[in-house]
Amino acid sequence: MKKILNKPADFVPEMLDGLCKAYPNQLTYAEDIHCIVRADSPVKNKVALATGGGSGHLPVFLGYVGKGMLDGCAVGDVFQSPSAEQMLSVTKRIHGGKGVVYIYGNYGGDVMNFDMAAEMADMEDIKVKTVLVKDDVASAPPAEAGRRRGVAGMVFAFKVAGAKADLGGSLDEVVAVTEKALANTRTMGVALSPCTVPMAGKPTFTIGEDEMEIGMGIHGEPGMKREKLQTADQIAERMTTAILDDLKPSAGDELAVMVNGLGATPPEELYVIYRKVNQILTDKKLRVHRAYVGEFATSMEMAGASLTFMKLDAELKTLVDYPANTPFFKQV
Amino acid sequence: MKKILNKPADFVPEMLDGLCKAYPNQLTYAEDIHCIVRADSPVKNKVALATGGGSGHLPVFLGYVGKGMLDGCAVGDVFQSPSAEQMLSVTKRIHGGKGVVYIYGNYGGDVMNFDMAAEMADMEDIKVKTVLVKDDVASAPPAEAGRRRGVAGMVFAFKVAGAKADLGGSLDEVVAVTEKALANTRTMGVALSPCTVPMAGKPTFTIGEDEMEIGMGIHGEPGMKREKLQTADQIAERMTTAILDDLKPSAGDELAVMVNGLGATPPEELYVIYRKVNQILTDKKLRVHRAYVGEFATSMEMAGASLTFMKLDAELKTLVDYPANTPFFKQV
Amino acid sequence: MSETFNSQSLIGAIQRASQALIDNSEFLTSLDQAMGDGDLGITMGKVGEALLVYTKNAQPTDLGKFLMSAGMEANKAAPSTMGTLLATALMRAGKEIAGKTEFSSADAAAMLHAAFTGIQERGKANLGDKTVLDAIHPADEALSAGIASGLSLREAGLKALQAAKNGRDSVTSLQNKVGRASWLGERTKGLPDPGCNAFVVVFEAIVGK
Amino acid sequence: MSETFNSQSLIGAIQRASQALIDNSEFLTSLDQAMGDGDLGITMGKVGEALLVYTKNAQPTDLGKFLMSAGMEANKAAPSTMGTLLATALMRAGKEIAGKTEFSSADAAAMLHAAFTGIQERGKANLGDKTVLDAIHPADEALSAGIASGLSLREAGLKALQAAKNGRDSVTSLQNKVGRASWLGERTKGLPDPGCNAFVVVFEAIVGK
Ligand SMILES: Nc1ncnc2c1ncn2[C@@H]1O[C@H](COP(=O)(O)OP(=O)(O)O)[C@@H](O)[C@H]1O
Ligand SMILES: Nc1ncnc2c1ncn2[C@@H]1O[C@H](COP(=O)(O)OP(=O)(O)O)[C@@H](O)[C@H]1O
Ligand SMILES: [Mg+2]
Ligand SMILES: [Mg+2]
Ligand SMILES: [Mg+2]
Ligand SMILES: [Mg+2]
Repeated sequence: MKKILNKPADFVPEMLDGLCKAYPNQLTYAEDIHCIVRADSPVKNKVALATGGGSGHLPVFLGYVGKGMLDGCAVGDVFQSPSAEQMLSVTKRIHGGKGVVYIYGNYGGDVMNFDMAAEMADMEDIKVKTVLVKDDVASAPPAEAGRRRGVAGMVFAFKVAGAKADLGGSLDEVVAVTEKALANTRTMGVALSPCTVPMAGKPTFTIGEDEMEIGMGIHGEPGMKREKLQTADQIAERMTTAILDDLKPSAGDELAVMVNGLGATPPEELYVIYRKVNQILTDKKLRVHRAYVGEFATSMEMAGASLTFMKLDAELKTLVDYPANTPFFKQV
Repeated sequence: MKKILNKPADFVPEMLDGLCKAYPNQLTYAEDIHCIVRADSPVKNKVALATGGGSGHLPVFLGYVGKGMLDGCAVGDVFQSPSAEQMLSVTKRIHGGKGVVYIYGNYGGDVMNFDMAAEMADMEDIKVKTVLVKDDVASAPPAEAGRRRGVAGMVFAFKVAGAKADLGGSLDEVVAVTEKALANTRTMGVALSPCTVPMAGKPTFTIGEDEMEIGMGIHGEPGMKREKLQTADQIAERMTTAILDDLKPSAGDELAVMVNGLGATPPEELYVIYRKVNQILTDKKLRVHRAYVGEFATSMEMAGASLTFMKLDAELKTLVDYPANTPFFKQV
Repeated sequence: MSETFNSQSLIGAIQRASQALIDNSEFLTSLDQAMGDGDLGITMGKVGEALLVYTKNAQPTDLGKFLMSAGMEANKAAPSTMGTLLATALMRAGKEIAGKTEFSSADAAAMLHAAFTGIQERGKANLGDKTVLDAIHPADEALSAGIASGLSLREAGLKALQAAKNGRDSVTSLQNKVGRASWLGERTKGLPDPGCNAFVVVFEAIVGK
Repeated sequence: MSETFNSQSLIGAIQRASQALIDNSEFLTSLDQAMGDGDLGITMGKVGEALLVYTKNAQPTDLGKFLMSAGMEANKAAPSTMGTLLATALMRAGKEIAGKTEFSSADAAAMLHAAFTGIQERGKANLGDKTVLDAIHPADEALSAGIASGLSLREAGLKALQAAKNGRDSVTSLQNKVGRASWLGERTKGLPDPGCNAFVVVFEAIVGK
């Protein structure tokens, strides 16, 4: 896969520089330490929300920094966790007096570093709580759901938490509703082609021209199984079934649905998938409260898609519908 | 390139079905004739804006149907013009009493069909005016600018026209300001890899692993020249210079800037490009009034990017800044 | 002694042309790939299929209306450049025999002339721009001249076919001046024009070899 | 008779370990590719580079602080799982000799033990989960036992190295239970654990062969 690059080692800082130059009124970039925070940080008397993780997943993570969603993000190298020092720096920059919630994906490096940052923040009298995103049903069976990795479902967590915080929720309230959102969120994905980490210079994995990987992670972690490429309808059904078997909604339930492109897959194909997902849900008397179709959590130029459902109650519906305005996510 | 597909022949109707199911409150899909119009069409006492063109370019064309932008879109097969009958149908559905403006890219099939539709609309006493988008500097020298094809610059035309129409502009006023916008708009692109039309089943062109095509069109039309792949900075400089040489802005001028991904190129790379573009403009004392970075006009899974500048005056600035809300383009 | 032709002749001509477009799909695509977007075979094939469906079991009374509706079908099936030009040609040709149940050789010549004029008006290209016009224009002139000089439609048609081929070949060395191929500039010199070839395919199927 | 070691010994050990990580970059990457994200060589190489820079011309007085800061540098250079665990190990080892300008064999054993405990606390894995713990834990026990029984640091170190290698090899047949590799489930059985191997690389460089 060809890339538009300068020196691979400069990829992340150059990307961050360009991004913050594109949205100078919305984002501030702390260059020395690769942190992105809202330009109006710290927002006083609001619970602050921080995330962090490796680069290469835009809009995840930093694309969701903005009004109605996150306050700040620690940016790692491509597919690499940021350091505890970066996370602490974000924490201090965004803290508005009501505490900070860390919301991020369940990856070893990230967890350890966020934990270290939380310990350091605690020493500076900033109250930090953590909500881990573990939505990928393909990464572990239900009995070991605690081991699951965090993928596109984190966007729903950002959305719900951001709305609750903007509405004046307390630290505990924001944590509680985000945990509720995630308890009701599941994701499943398929990959058709790999991506290339600039520093590595070669694809993260190889896959046959007629194959797909069911349940692949967003860094190219192998999934549940490799199979012959199926039709859009079969893939949609596959993902829908895997999620419903795990989430077990009841007829009449309302869902937020996200069909997410991993990078190279065009939106047209995502809508073909959505069509079938919508059909299956309608057949099962599940109602789509809101649909999100597009690129929300990517792996650079990987081809493939993921599907996320979040089961909604009245509170989650209000928070999902709440407006947001970030460089990558706008809801009116 | 692998695709997530059912039967290739069903690709467009299935995509449209999925899309309209995803946004039932925003869009209405006339299934028989492949037209997408605003759910609240016709908007009374507003000049109505129609576009149309081949599929495979999302968000272009139909992604810009919505408040503050377009009223309707005739949807062709992948990379194919829609028919005059479809365009006439859109025209009739969206006409709110103040006339209709056709805004679309300068491609032979589209021009002839829109012309036929305009003649037919005229017979039904609907006043139609046409504004053709010809922004691609790579497709013809300045002396033959009338031959140029329409690419990502059309998004600025939609934005400006949509705002003017929403503000109550007359048919002539909307046409005049859209023409002014386009007279100040130029685009230039590079492609790194081809895409595959589902019905054709094989890539639109072939290109070496270390090559890029300068000035390639969004259907894979060959560009000005094929070269060794350059660095992001060189590519950015190349595109910027080609546009500035043609647009000839003066120091102090303000621009709207769009860095557009053609499909497979990740947003990260687009920001690396934007960084350099912004540097060059700053050096030349040109000011970026607003930057758009992302996928605005694509060629399915083609890798590459285009750059568009629109030179702004006070009126265009107001119209660019005006809010818009479509499934693919939201501005608050 | 003037020949006349009935609806079956017209339907037969449309069907032969349609089948020829389908049969030449790969050939036309390969020409369009070299200088355009490579869809010409697909679009012409679609037009052919649509017209075969349209003419199947048709028993038209008003041949003019029949041809005009054929044009609408062609446009719906493939609103590409050539599809739309072909649709325009069918509609304009239809106008020439509006209300008629049969037509003469002179009508046939008038129909080809109307098709040429329609394509020119719709596409706004000039002769020498290396478009379908450069094949249809000499054919139009030759057919009219042949009929005027008393040749049968078949004889005049064969002369017109030769003129179309000559016209097609005469522009190969030129540069395409309009349409998608024009963006390729100099690179089009020496490449046969896809649209001219499409016309020859259609016209040869109508006239016979 | 108790050995003592000065800052130069400490710096030398760090530098040998750093160089070994750089030299084994491809090897570690290949192991991580088989069951993880294939970054282990890159991240360990970055840690190695950072520590070579950090130790170059260093003249530490407080060896504890020196090691703790080395940990911070390692974390900054590569905040991956192993990078962070290694950073934690350095910081915890540093705490054991806080304020000291030289250290004894017993200190060395205490440092390795603190490193082990730190990694366990930070990563919350259990023995047998097939992580770096399964190599460092037997090394820790062997080093402490060796020093307690009067062996020189080098002799005890060689025994500990052998214990680390045995530990590493003993888990190869198991399934990875935590971290990225755990998502591969059964497929990890029979594959060597990258983290265990990274520890052996580091420890062998420190102890010598
Ligand atoms: N303006 C025009 N007038 C007449 N013929 C044209 C014009 N533009 C293009 N053509 C003809 O159309 C042919 C290409 O047809 P087609 O493949 O359908 O075009 P496209 O794919 O660009 O819509 C060209 O070879 C040329 O003969
Ligand atoms: N929770 C944990 N505790 C201790 N060691 C761990 C843990 N998780 C993973 N490891 C070790 O880390 C190694 C992988 O390191 P690394 O490549 O840095 O991980 P990642 O790329 O997932 O951040 C594994 O081989 C294992 O030995
Ligand atoms: Mg063509
Ligand atoms: Mg075409
Ligand atoms: Mg790894
Ligand atoms: Mg890693």
